[in-house]
Amino acid sequence: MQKLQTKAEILINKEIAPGYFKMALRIEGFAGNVRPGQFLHIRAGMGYDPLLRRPISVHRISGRQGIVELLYKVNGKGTQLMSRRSKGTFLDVVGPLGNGFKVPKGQSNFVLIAGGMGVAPLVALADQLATYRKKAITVIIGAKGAGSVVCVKEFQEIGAKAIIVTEDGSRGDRGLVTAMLEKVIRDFDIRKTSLRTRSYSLADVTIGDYAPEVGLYACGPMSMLASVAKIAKPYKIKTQGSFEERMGCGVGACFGCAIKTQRGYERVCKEGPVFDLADIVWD
Amino acid sequence: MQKLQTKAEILINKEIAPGYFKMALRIEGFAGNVRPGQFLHIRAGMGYDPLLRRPISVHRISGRQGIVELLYKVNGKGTQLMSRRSKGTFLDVVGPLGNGFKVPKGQSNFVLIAGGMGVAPLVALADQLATYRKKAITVIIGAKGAGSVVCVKEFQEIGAKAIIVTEDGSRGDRGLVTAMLEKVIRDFDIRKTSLRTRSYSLADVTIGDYAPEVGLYACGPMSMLASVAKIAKPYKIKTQGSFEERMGCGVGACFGCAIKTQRGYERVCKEGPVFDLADIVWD
Amino acid sequence: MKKINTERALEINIGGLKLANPVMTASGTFGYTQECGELIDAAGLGAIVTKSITLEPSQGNPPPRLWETTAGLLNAIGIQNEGLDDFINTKLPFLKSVGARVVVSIAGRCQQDYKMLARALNNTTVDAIEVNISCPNIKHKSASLLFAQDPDSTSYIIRSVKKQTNKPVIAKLSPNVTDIGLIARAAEKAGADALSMINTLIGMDVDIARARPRLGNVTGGLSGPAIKPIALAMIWQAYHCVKIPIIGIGGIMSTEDAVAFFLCGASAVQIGTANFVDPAAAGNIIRGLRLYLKNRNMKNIKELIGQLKL
Amino acid sequence: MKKINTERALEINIGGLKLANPVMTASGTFGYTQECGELIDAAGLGAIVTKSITLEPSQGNPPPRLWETTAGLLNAIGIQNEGLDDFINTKLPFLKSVGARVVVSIAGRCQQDYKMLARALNNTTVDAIEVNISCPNIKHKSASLLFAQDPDSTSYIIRSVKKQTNKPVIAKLSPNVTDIGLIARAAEKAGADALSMINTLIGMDVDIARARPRLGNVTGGLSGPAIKPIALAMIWQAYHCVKIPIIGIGGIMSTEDAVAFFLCGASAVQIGTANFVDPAAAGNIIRGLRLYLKNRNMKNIKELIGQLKL
Ligand SMILES: Cc1cc2nc3c(=O)[nH]c(=O)nc-3n(C[C@H](O)[C@H](O)[C@H](O)COP(=O)(O)OP(=O)(O)OC[C@H]3O[C@@H](n4cnc5c(N)ncnc54)[C@H](O)[C@@H]3O)c2cc1C
Ligand SMILES: Cc1cc2nc3c(=O)[nH]c(=O)nc-3n(C[C@H](O)[C@H](O)[C@H](O)COP(=O)(O)OP(=O)(O)OC[C@H]3O[C@@H](n4cnc5c(N)ncnc54)[C@H](O)[C@@H]3O)c2cc1C
Ligand SMILES: Cc1cc2nc3c(=O)[nH]c(=O)nc-3n(C[C@H](O)[C@H](O)[C@H](O)COP(=O)(O)O)c2cc1C
Ligand SMILES: Cc1cc2nc3c(=O)[nH]c(=O)nc-3n(C[C@H](O)[C@H](O)[C@H](O)COP(=O)(O)O)c2cc1C
Ligand code: FES
Ligand code: FES
Repeated sequence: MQKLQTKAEILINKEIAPGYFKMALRIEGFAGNVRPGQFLHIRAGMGYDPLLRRPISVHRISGRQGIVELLYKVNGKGTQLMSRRSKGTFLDVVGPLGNGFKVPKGQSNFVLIAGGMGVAPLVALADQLATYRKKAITVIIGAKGAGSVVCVKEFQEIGAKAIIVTEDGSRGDRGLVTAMLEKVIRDFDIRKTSLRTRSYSLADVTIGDYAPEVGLYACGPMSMLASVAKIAKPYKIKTQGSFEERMGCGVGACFGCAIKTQRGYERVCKEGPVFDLADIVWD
Repeated sequence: MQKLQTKAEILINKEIAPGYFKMALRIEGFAGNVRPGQFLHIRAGMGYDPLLRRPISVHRISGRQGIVELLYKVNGKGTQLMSRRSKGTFLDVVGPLGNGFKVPKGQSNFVLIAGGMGVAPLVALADQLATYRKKAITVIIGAKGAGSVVCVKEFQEIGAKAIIVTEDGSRGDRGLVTAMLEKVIRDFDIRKTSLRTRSYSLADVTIGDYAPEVGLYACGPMSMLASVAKIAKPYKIKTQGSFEERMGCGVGACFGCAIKTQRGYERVCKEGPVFDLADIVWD
Repeated sequence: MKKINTERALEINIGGLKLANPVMTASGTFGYTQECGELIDAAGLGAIVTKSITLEPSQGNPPPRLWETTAGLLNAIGIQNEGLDDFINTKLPFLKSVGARVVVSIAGRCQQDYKMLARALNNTTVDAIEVNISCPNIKHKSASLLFAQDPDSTSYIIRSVKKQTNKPVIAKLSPNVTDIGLIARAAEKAGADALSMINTLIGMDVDIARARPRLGNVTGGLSGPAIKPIALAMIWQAYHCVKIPIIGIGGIMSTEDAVAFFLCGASAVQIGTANFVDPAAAGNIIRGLRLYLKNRNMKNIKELIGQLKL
Repeated sequence: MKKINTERALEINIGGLKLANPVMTASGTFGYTQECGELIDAAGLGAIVTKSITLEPSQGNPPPRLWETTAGLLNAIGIQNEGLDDFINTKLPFLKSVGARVVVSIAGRCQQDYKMLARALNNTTVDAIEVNISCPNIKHKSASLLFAQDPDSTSYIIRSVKKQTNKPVIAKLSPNVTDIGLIARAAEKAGADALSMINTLIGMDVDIARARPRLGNVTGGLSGPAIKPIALAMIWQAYHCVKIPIIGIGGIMSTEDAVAFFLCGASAVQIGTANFVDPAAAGNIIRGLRLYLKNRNMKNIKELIGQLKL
């Protein structure tokens, strides 16, 4: 759990879909200690424009080989610079940072819900869940359109059921991930946490205490996380979400990445980025 | 002579000696109008660190093909960024800027003296001089050591006599270009502007009005230019030098690149970069 | 969708200075058009603000006069210029001949200087007078502060200028003050028709190898993207202190930057250091603003001014 | 060549605060070591300056609290901290247990706050008290200005703190003033043992898509390389106004930057935003300064202070 600053060798940095890059890093220092949901704080360029590091979640972890993979979308100056870094060069990274997902004992039925780039950390989580003896993993992947649907193959290879939802309907169902989540949950409810989620009948369901075997894990924009919290609440499903906030230090020193929780302002980089959705104060 | 801002395609950008790069640009707009001694004002990167453009002299001009070559040394952030630009990409350049060398009628015996990167614009000048019917071109190339002696072949191909002087003696004569200049001038003096400059006897010479056929053209650090001015003065040789000063606009608008002349402060980017050495007030 | 007259969407009246668009080049960064004219279409600009002129020719500060800092530029030009007469006889006719609207920037060492400059310029074709009381690179008689660092001096100079002219008078303010509201109000009360802000921030840098200042004048003025957040905060504050229009200046490089200034309360903008980085900047910003308004179905740039939502 | 005791070359006495080297981490950028401790060797630093503490726990400003600008960082944290008691009982013992020298930064809304903080801290193991009278992110009772924007308030607060403690007292000054010399002298006269400067500059930025400020608090404080030239000029000016030592702060990223601050009159430096960019920065600067002195055959860092040649 010791944080380190290190020079990580870039093994792969390639565009896997327009604007989406996968980067593999050899991190001698700490790859073995990284947990799904944690992030690296990355110096994208050399000069002071951009100035700050960029937080990027770990996407896949091969602890034994000392390799960590990232999946990132080119957004502004920082991620643009990252995308131009070439294989064989070294990236200044600090990590592993933050608290990852916590999978409580007894959960065996996992629903992962990703909006946009939210898929990135959920693959690492699914990799971990896949090692469990008893498990069923459903992933709901939401995106604007077919062009930004990524990681479907990764989830399927792990043995997860992947449900795709796009806003424009260009791939999978048309609509929002949150509507799909509602259907999936209801489906679960009827079938008493049965693993098959093929049909989403609109049968009337009773909202009630939910089976503790179910764990919901979300990553995506704030508005999506808020909706997920709202949907999950009546069912009392334990739901964790990974949050994003502008970061300075990334290590808990500057109180820059505050998020409002029931306990007051907490730090996304330190107490998070994974929070229990029930703890967040939405506004 | 119209100044233009244009996107110039990078045709070549290669390291010709450690830290020295040659860059060829296709400049549709104005390559045909560029004259030796003028410079381009170049946006090295995209962000604001570094912020300003970088002035680089034209090194060779192929007006008909619309190609201008630069020769530059990696110095700080700006030239570093330039060196990383790849072939086929486009460079934002403004040019042609400043006043080039003026070769007065009647000159036929040319001495070019370069300190360090000072060779860059002198090759363009030599290219021009080589087209004259009656001419003899002597180039004195000074550098710290053999590793930073560049362009010898270029000058020789033009038919110029190249004299190399290095501070550490690792190539050519050991010493300073200015000492060599003194020898060359004296030699001329004795032989009445004879073109052979092979032997540098220390024969006593009378300092006096110098033959108007001789033109001295210098480029290099300020201290070298000052010495050249001092050496040339008693002989009354017409001497032009290309000067460097930090630049803002590069077009004469900001008065940032002031140099003290007998006429008051003038602008290196506008009245220069080539000045008559006799006009400069040294301090 | 309403039909918008995009032609006139950028028209603005800055305290009597009516401009076809609100984008000007900032004093000292555009010369007198002869220099940049080939690169920038001066007639297409809202106006050009001239390099500050002084009564008599002034040779400026010893070099080096410029030093690049991280995302900023330090300058200590010292108002090198050929003086009032040359401006009226040579520079101004040229500027007018290329179709530019001209705001003349004036600078002096004492009230008398400003007074005489304003008087002489009143009978010329200049469109407005910007009173540079905030240049960090010239020393004033007696005082250690800039005029714009003191409400009384600000008031005194602006009042004197106003008495001499019926052209719109713009007071150019310094960011090196404790309370920009105080100075802004002083200028307004003295009769300024508009404010322009900010001038450069006092700064310096060091050549550690030689233990010497990077600028011949030791200190200079900092401009460029580095100072943009400071300029925005100052304009936002001043906007709530005065009723006269504010011309926003400081690190504007793009249309986005310019929009931010309008939202914070600017009625127009001036582009300075950006001209060096990209001579096309001012023109791009004019086109960019036009498009921005069109895309948002806004009739006039005025709809943006001070519209920051809290 | 003389033999130089490089071990002691960086030792410095800042108004009674004796440090093994003159490099500290700046308030608010290093937490209380628990956070950065794994990345930075706290015991190797000259000292760590804590995040400012207040009497009572303070929850800080609404997010967003940070915004990156060109070569700068805007922050509006609002001094989120767990208060004096927690500092004394938890944070301080931890800091001491890892071998750090501790300068505690204190902040308040009125003179009474500072007085009580100083009194309570006097009996602790803190090595010095930095009085933050210049935080742009907290509002004070009654006044619209920061304490450090007014010589009388500066004097009043510093005098009160001095009366309560025999620890070295450092006054942290704001760059948002007309005349830094005036404030520096006020602090010195009030008994400050040293000055630290500069705190952040008031700044803001705008999300033009939503016409909203980028910071929850609307304005914030600008730090980072963007402000370095401003900090250098302020320190150079203050250096000629006071005799007490100055701790230089503002955009220091490298050894070269630090040397520039010493040449302009700083007796020590604090590293702020650089800790975020490169947690190794402070350590690298300490090593860099040692090497710099050795290469120049200098016995002590003191030989650099204010040695800028004009
Ligand atoms: C814990 C965490 C994990 C993340 N994981 C991933 C990931 O795996 N893949 C991925 O593509 N993106 C991820 N992000 C978002 C990523 O950090 C931003 O896309 C990136 O910082 C944008 O930088 P930029 O320079 O390209 O964009 P710019 O918009 O130019 O950035 C400007 C500033 O805003 C900050 N910023 C911009 N967007 C965000 C954001 N969404 N969250 C936090 N800060 C932001 C930047 O860090 C920078 O300081 C994560 C964010 C957080 C907080
Ligand atoms: C008219 C003219 C012609 C030039 N021609 C050539 C050439 O043909 N080949 C070549 O290698 N170099 C040439 N130079 C020098 C070249 O401009 C500098 O090497 C370059 O600007 C350094 O930029 P940098 O970012 O790499 O260095 P940095 O040191 O990081 O630059 C910092 C700042 O100082 C300025 N600067 C640094 N060195 C110089 C310098 N010597 N002259 C002017 N400004 C400087 C930069 O432009 C920048 O604004 C010329 C300079 C001038 C004025
Ligand atoms: C090289 C240079 C010269 C300047 N000369 C003047 C001047 O003569 N008068 C004046 O009022 N402002 C002058 N300024 C200040 C600018 O007009 C402007 O206020 C400042 O640069 C901030 O804007 P910017 O960041 O867009 O450059 C000068 C600025 C620069 C960079
Ligand atoms: C995130 C952040 C929090 C800060 N918090 C404080 C604070 O609590 N007290 C204080 O005196 N200064 C605070 N500062 C100011 C710094 O101590 C320092 O004066 C300033 O950032 C300039 O230095 P820099 O450019 O090296 O960061 C803070 C700065 C930042 C960036
Ligand atoms: S980024 Fe500094 S506390 Fe989280
Ligand atoms: S660089 Fe602006 S006048 Fe020469």
